[in-house]
Amino acid sequence: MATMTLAKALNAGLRRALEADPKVLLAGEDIGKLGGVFRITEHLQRDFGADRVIDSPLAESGILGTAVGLALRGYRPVVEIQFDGFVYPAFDQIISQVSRLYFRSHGRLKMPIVVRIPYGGGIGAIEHHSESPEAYFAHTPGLKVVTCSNPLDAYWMIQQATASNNPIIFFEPKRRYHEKGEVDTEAEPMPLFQARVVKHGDDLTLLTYGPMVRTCVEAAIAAGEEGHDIEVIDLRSLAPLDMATVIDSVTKTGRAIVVHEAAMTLGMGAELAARLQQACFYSLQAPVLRVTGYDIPYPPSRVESAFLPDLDRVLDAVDRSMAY
Amino acid sequence: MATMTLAKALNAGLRRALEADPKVLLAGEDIGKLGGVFRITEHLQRDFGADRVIDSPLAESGILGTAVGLALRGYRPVVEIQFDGFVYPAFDQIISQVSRLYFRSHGRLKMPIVVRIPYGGGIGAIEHHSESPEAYFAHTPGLKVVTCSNPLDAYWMIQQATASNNPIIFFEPKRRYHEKGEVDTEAEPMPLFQARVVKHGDDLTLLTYGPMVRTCVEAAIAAGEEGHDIEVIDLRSLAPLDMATVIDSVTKTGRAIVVHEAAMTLGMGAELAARLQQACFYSLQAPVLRVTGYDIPYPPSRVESAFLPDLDRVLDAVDRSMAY
Amino acid sequence: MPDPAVDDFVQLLTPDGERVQHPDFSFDGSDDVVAGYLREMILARRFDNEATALQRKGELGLWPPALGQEAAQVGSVSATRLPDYVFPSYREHAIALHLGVDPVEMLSTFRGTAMVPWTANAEGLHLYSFVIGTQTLHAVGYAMGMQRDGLVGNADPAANGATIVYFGDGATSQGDVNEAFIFAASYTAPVVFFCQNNQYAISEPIALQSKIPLYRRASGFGFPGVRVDGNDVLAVQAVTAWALERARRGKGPTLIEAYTYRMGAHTTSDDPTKYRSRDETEQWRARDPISRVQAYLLGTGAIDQAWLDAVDAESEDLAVRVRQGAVALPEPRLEEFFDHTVIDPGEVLLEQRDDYLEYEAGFADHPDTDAETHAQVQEAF
Amino acid sequence: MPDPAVDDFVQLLTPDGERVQHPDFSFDGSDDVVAGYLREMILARRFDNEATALQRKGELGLWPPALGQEAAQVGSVSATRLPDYVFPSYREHAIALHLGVDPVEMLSTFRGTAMVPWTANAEGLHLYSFVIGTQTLHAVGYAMGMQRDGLVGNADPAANGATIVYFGDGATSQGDVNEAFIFAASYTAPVVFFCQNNQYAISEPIALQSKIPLYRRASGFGFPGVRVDGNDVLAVQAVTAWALERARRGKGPTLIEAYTYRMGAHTTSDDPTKYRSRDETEQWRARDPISRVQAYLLGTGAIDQAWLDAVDAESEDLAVRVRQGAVALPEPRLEEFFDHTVIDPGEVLLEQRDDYLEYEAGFADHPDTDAETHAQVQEAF
Ligand SMILES: Cc1ncc(C[n+]2csc(CCOP(=O)(O)OP(=O)(O)O)c2C)c(N)n1
Ligand SMILES: Cc1ncc(C[n+]2csc(CCOP(=O)(O)OP(=O)(O)O)c2C)c(N)n1
Ligand SMILES: [Mg+2]
Ligand SMILES: [Mg+2]
Repeated sequence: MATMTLAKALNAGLRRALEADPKVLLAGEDIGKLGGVFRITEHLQRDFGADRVIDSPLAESGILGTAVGLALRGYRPVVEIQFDGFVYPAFDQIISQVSRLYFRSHGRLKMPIVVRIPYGGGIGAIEHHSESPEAYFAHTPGLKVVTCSNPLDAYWMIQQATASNNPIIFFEPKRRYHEKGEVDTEAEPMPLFQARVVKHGDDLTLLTYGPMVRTCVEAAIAAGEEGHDIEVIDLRSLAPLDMATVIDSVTKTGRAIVVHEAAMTLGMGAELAARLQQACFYSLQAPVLRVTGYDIPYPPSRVESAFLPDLDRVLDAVDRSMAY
Repeated sequence: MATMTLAKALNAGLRRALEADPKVLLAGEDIGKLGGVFRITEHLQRDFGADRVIDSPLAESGILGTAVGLALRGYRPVVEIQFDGFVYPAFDQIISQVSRLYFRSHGRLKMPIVVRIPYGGGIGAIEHHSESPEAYFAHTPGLKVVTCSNPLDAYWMIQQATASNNPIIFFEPKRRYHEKGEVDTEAEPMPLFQARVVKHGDDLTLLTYGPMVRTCVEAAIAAGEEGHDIEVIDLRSLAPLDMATVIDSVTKTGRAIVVHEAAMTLGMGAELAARLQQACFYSLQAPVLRVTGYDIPYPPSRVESAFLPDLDRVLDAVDRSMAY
Repeated sequence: MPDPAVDDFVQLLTPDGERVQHPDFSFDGSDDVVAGYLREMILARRFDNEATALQRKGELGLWPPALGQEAAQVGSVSATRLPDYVFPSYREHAIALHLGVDPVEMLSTFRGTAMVPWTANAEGLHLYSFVIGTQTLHAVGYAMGMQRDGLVGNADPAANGATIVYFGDGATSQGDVNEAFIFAASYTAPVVFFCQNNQYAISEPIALQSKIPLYRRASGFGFPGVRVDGNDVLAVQAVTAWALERARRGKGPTLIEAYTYRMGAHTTSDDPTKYRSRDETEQWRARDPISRVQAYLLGTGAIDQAWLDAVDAESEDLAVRVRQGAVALPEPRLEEFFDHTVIDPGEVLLEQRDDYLEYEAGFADHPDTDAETHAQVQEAF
Repeated sequence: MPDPAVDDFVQLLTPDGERVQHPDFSFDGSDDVVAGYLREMILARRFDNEATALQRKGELGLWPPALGQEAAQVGSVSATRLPDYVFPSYREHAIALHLGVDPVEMLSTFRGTAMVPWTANAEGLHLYSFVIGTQTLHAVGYAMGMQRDGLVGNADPAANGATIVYFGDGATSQGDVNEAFIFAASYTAPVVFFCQNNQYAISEPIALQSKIPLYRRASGFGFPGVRVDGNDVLAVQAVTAWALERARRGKGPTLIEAYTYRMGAHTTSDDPTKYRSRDETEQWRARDPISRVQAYLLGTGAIDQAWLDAVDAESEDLAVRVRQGAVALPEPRLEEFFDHTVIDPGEVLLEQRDDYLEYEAGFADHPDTDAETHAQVQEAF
């Protein structure tokens, strides 16, 4: 057992992935000598060489497109997109190639590519550095989309993603990079695509992921003081969704709120609400509510705290749901 | 009143837009001399000149990026993306520039850009030529997303879109290009962002748009023969959603089914279901159902009829909904 | 031909079938080898014409003919050998045939019975790519993998490999293609960028994409560019062999511009009379890639009419096989595509698959829309 | 300096402050004009340092210093005049100041009190762009608009205009920048591509992006490229004036590579000691863009110590104004951003706005997480 930050856990997980399989390669802007702008790949080029930890020219489509070629040659590229807002130049390669070559080849070609994306706000950044583009990818057939919320998951999920033969978009909650947690580097990790009940409760289910998991746990505890027994589920996998765990919980509690930073319209909350209103039609005591970023571009950092869901907005929604 | 195909109506609408405002420009691959691969821009370069109807080099990001510059200079570019599956190279320009310059400039800079995209399947095409990427754009703050389903709307909506100062993604149901309808070129058109009740009914609401409107009308009529009185709503605008019209209808019928070709997960049906289960919590007699493309990439054309929602799949869902 | 471009390119065999010298490049193969090229080109053209005919009959959804580009394709692919890896675009039918793709299977993509599974049995060939330019980056990535696998710059030339990637003149405008140039140059990747400049991107003439000869694009990225007469199979072979060997030896990328002409339509959906003159097409017919080789070989006596008749017969067999095979291609079932979306589908997708199968099984309770309904629809709509 | 690059560029003023001749370019302005440049460069540097200091104090979220690039910026922007239109990247502070942006307002973007509204009062300047390379296409589109507006190739030179777009060495690898080259060449658009090669893209040295001098990229696209000593304000002015005039006259695009150096960190979040040597930075210090102009003007007697003292005093005033102004920048309210998302928001967005306002109004019923709760969270998590 070690205590480490989420950033350090990713670094350690990547190190183990590089050790475990010589076919694992890392690529991205500034990931080598600098170790990445967030230092997630720190010392990895030093220790594994520039052939395995590759500084890429400044072109995201190029990074993804060459990753496809490397994967065709049997490599397992783990690429870094420097910030959420810079994944769009690579969108075509991800949507039309990475996600589809398995399909296009009738299952002959595998695309074991991991696209690491630090995402989300709350870090006081300028535009393009605080976005939550997960829904674009979760809407795309052929992709898996996962996100970690704590160091333990970070450590294991990045290794599981790297070992998977599917293309995986791996979202890292950048505002949680420096939060610490216990990491058991020996125990068997839970399956990659499974949701985790972070806190049990009987009255209402908070469905969330990534940076908002901590916010929701805080809200659940605060709500407990007001007499509401809240269950919190960390989805971990956004595609595929672990609906079994979600439906079990909501069938029990009869109430659900989805919390995420991304815009409300067509964010993950939309899909969860759509599925729950069908699967739990007779058990829902209240509509599924959504506490999300508003349907505006990410605003300047001085108002991001008003833009982002926080403890109070979650509690407000809890009250509204309980009042139904 | 004239009878014309949807394709011809778009051509006539674009012609009127070019006549109405000298700042309107058209740009895209093969739109000039050839008149576009679907002939939507036929004869427009001949009649308005190569300065206003511009053949672009083969680069979608370039087409959108230069459209931004033209808009900054006061022009109103209407650009064509040749097929749905080729919009992704332009994704970054659309997401980070077109949709946001108004926001970024605090309302000073307008982006009166229309992005025309022939979309959807059912035409026996090879890969990339049958996609329905509307949800990517409807999820993006700052963009308007509309789609026409018939010649009358095609004629007017393209003119309204061109006259709007907002960036608009304009989806054209390519498999309906050759279907004919009456076009009143004089009467006041209905507002661009408003949904239309295509057929009235009391038992259940079909919510749909673009190519699926006709399918749903057919299904509604067939269901009528089985004693179900179905209302059909053509959403027309996917962003913003005209929820007032939708909620009115579903409050009345108590049942709703969303029909679209795009994948189910995080397709428009997700957002509509999420909103309806909240807005109509007490009036819904059955969960909102979704009849959509499956969560797989668009398959080869010989199986597209099984992949796409059709009359029978809609009727099957109607039965399921009515049985609740 | 009043085309300054031709002064600028490498040519070893004139349109009249005369062999000419070039200071930098020579073709050293025997006439038997050349006859092999001719046979391949003839077969490829026959195949291509048959596919076009099948499309006209409604048996294919679409066909992009390679008509006129046979020399560019046969000449270049003839310079490859394993472990080289070939990334085609969507018009490289002669290349696919050369590398062992079954001609009937190849049609499955265009008939819509399959995605692109037919490369499975052709070693060293990637799938067709339909998004313009996308495959250039894949080729660079693959070449980076070959570097890491120790397949570049070995003393033993046979141990070395490279990739070659095909794309069109229009493709050179795509960001991806230019990024591919950058990555290849940056990493000195063993890749040959083979651009078939067939003068058009659908209706758009090359002048819209570039005001200067395309091969010169490479110099700005720091690697050599060569323009070759794309209708001269010998020159194409020689230039490609040189570029591939350069790549394999670790000298990095080369851009080859094969100056050729799309003698047919862009695809069977296209009508080239809208944007180019008959005159132009006629002029290019005089530079046909097949007739010059035939003239040359007949001249040297390496082949005779009997040889040509034999190849014709072989072509006819191929055509019959393709014609019969295409319509007999197995019809797919949607369910198999559920299984090939991701390796381990989650419950959401599995449920959809089950729903689909259940629906299909319980099907046929609703009558099809009949004429009367249709009339009603017209009205309501 | 052991750098072959310097032999290759246009220089009119040496690092020692001596004026030299160049066969193709000359600077014809008076020493008064040069003194004007010097003043601007000194003020820009002072501003820049002050912004960096503000960031260190936590008053800005981030600052990308332009330190060392003052000559490239002042020299080039001095060659512009209306109706030219300038597209900056995110480090063009000297350019923004030159074009009339209020220095305090400029900081609002970096303080996070606003998006990029501060260009509103600077005619001829587009917003900062933070997505690498994106603005190059905007500049080409704008230039296409100028062509259509009849602002190119007029007999009266004053009636003509062009765009100039700034981007970095790293940006040259982006697809968008290369597509901008293609569109500009294809349409002969009046645009000057001004690349500040400051040797680094964050930590990545220029050699990773290009193995050959960047200015040569242009030739492959069919337009001229020129490398200029980016630390020589006279040479930069002369080359840019030439390129702009060429564009305005309808001769099309030019690529200018201003060979310079990012003397500071990439941004205040960056630690350049991780990837470059002190030695290198020292060597470049000897080529400082300001000191050479100062030396030259002191030498000719065009300025004296009193002049320098006056500019220093002016700088100090600017610094004080910036220091005080930055912290007093008005705090935004989230609701205004709802109003600037689209021009006519639909009910969905208006409802969200109302919900937000209602929520804000009814706020403060829940206590903030206290220490105890926090401990519980730690445990549960
Ligand atoms: C990204 C993208 N945009 C548009 C298209 C539509 N399209 C298919 S082929 C083609 C022209 C390609 O021209 P070129 O690269 O010269 O190749 P050729 O067809 O002449 O072999 C276009 C525009 C596409 N397939 N991909
Ligand atoms: C598309 C995109 N990818 C990545 C980034 C992150 N990023 C910001 S600045 C920078 C380096 C830019 O280098 P260069 O173009 O040389 O400009 P400089 O910063 O040196 O002025 C990077 C990678 C970005 N802003 N946009
Ligand atoms: Mg072509
Ligand atoms: Mg730089």
